[in-house]
Amino acid sequence: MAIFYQGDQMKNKQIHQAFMVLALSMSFAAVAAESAVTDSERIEQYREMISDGNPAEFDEMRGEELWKKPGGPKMASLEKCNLGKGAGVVKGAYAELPKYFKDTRRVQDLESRLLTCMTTLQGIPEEEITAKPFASAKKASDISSLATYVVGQSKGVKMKVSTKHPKVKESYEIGKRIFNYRAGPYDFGCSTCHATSGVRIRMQDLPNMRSNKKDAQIAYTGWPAYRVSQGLTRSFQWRLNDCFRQQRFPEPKFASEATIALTTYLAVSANGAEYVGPGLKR
Amino acid sequence: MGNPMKIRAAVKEGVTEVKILMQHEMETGLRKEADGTLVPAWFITEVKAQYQGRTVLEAQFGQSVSKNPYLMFRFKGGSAGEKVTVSWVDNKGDNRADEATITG
Amino acid sequence: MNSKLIMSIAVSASLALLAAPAQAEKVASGLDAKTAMIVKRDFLDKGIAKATRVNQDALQAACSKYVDNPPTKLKAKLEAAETAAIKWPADGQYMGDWQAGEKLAQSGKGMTWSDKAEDPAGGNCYNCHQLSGKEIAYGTIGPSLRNYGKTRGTGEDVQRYTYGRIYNAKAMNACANMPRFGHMGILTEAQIKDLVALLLDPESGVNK
Amino acid sequence: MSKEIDLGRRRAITTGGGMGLLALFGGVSLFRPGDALAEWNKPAFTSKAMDEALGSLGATSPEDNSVFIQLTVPEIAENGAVVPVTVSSSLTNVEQISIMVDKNPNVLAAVFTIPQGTEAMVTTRVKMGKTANVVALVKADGKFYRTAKEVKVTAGGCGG
Repeated sequence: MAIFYQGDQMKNKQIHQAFMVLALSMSFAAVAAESAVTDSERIEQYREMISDGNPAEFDEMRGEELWKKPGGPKMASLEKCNLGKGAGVVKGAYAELPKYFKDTRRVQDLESRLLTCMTTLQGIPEEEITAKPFASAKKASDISSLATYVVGQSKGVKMKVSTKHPKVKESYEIGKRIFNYRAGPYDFGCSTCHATSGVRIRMQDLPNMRSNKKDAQIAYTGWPAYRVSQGLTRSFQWRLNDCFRQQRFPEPKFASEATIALTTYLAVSANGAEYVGPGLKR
Repeated sequence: MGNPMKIRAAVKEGVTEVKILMQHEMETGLRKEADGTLVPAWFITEVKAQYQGRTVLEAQFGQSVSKNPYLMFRFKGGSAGEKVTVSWVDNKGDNRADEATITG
Repeated sequence: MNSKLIMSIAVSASLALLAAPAQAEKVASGLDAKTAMIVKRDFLDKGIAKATRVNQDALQAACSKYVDNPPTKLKAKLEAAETAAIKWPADGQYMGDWQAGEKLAQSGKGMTWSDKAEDPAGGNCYNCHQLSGKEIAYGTIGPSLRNYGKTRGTGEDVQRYTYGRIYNAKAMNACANMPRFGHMGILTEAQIKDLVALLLDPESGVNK
Repeated sequence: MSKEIDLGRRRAITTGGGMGLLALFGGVSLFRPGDALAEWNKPAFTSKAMDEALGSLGATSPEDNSVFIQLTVPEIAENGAVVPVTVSSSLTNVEQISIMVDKNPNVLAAVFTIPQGTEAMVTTRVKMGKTANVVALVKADGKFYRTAKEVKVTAGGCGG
């Protein structure tokens, strides 16, 4: 259940490690150096090597086009969509989501808000979007590409999700409970893999998102991400969906209150960190 | 026509570094669908990069190059504002050409 | 300041002290109930993963509520119930084929909504444990089981303990991360025996 | 460019048809008939074994040399779908750099022609079906040199 892999953005550590490796292998203690490099460090080295040239950029391009192009039965673009910073404001919007929206009277994450805009502004029936909300090898997903575009516009912006609104506070509290909710044939919860520091599943380091602020920040700000194993850019709703699949849970409804609450919990845990996505993952 | 590429070209101390990311499935022809049918081979076979009408890199690809191919190389010369052009053809005869402006 | 006023301040202060935790508890249990309602509503059938899977048994509910740290008494009670439910092999044999066990240990498949009912479930062992020295891609969520048999011996008591531990890890530790492979019907008796052999057989990669 | 190659290119265009269409739609193509690359080396790219691939590249017995060829690959790849490979060489007059994976169904991954003025260095990414050796083949002054490094391809995630 390797759900969130630790970031690709640990450059300083990388350089330090690379230097160590170099220094050690040049020394007479070359044999000892062999074991000084751990497999986790080798994986970090691999991630560093692929960090340049992220195909997620293509999904950002696709999403931007979709955002600006008139579409749906109403032949409207999404340029009037309010993502929480006013109609049409995309820059920095993702860093403040989830948020409470007065018009829908609920807390919404990015994808549920895009769903609102696509249905209200463009007139696309909700079921048409939610029937297949995730990209597949055969077919791209508009809502997913739109999300990739929007998150890219928060690159370099510090995460600041406010819990001042009581509804957001409540969403956070419910999300925390869902994180710890153990069920299904394997008794798994998110916490099974993501509540201990310094452990890994197979070769992948697992971030502790319950009590390690840095882990939570790195994990959250690296999504959405292009997954090289799938050759697709994956949204945050997809990330949660696939977590639950591997937890042997039934499927969470797309953009449901449960997934938004969990997102709120994780997003708040990442507050203060610079958003660096869309990322590039295994 | 194929999907657009992302090309970045930057000159430093008289050497231009070019990074190219292409959008292509790069199907090996060995992968099977869930129902067992073979997905036909579909991959970029040739890539060419040019600067001022001069070829600065030529590549031939086989099926083993990763999906959304990435290339990085360096050539002597180039100055900010000039263009680098990259094009590819695949085994189905489809192709694509894009250009990028060299940055300083 | 008269004594009456002092008194009333003291009373209200102590009331507040009493009321605060009670109030917090009420809010918390309200949130617990709301969470349960949301989870039951928002998770839907998909493939073999039916919506009813979110319904918790007593152990899952307790581990969730107490964030994997239930009160000592409750923990002991839960462990006793799990222990009592272990179905031991009727033939009294605990060891199977270690090579079949290695294959099971490698597989992380089974019981997700993208698996079919007839797809065999794997043991998921390498996801969390180091086992054979040959496999470098092992997880560390659970302890290393390298040389498990070599260090513990292969006596019947060890065999039985190991079988029980795989059958139901919660019998020893109520909120352990490890699934209850036998108890929940993830693996068959024969498969658990293969895993016992993987851990104990001197020829197994675990002990080489 | 020889006439023969030119003809081969034209044949490909007539049979493929794709490029003709492209011209109609105004696509900018650098692959004009008179300006073709060396023809795609089909025998080399369909080789199932290392020796066969080397033969097709005209490199039957390359000299093993890890001093003049630098091959940078990760020791462990988290996923075989993307394995970064950088090959560079300190040899003079490097004309060609090739990348091979000895256990892939088609061993040859890519062949780069390095013109004068381009550094003898390329980075790309290849697919690997399993743990195998990545081989770098460099042609300089008409002579072939090679070096290899093993990349371990691991099982990633929970494998579900």
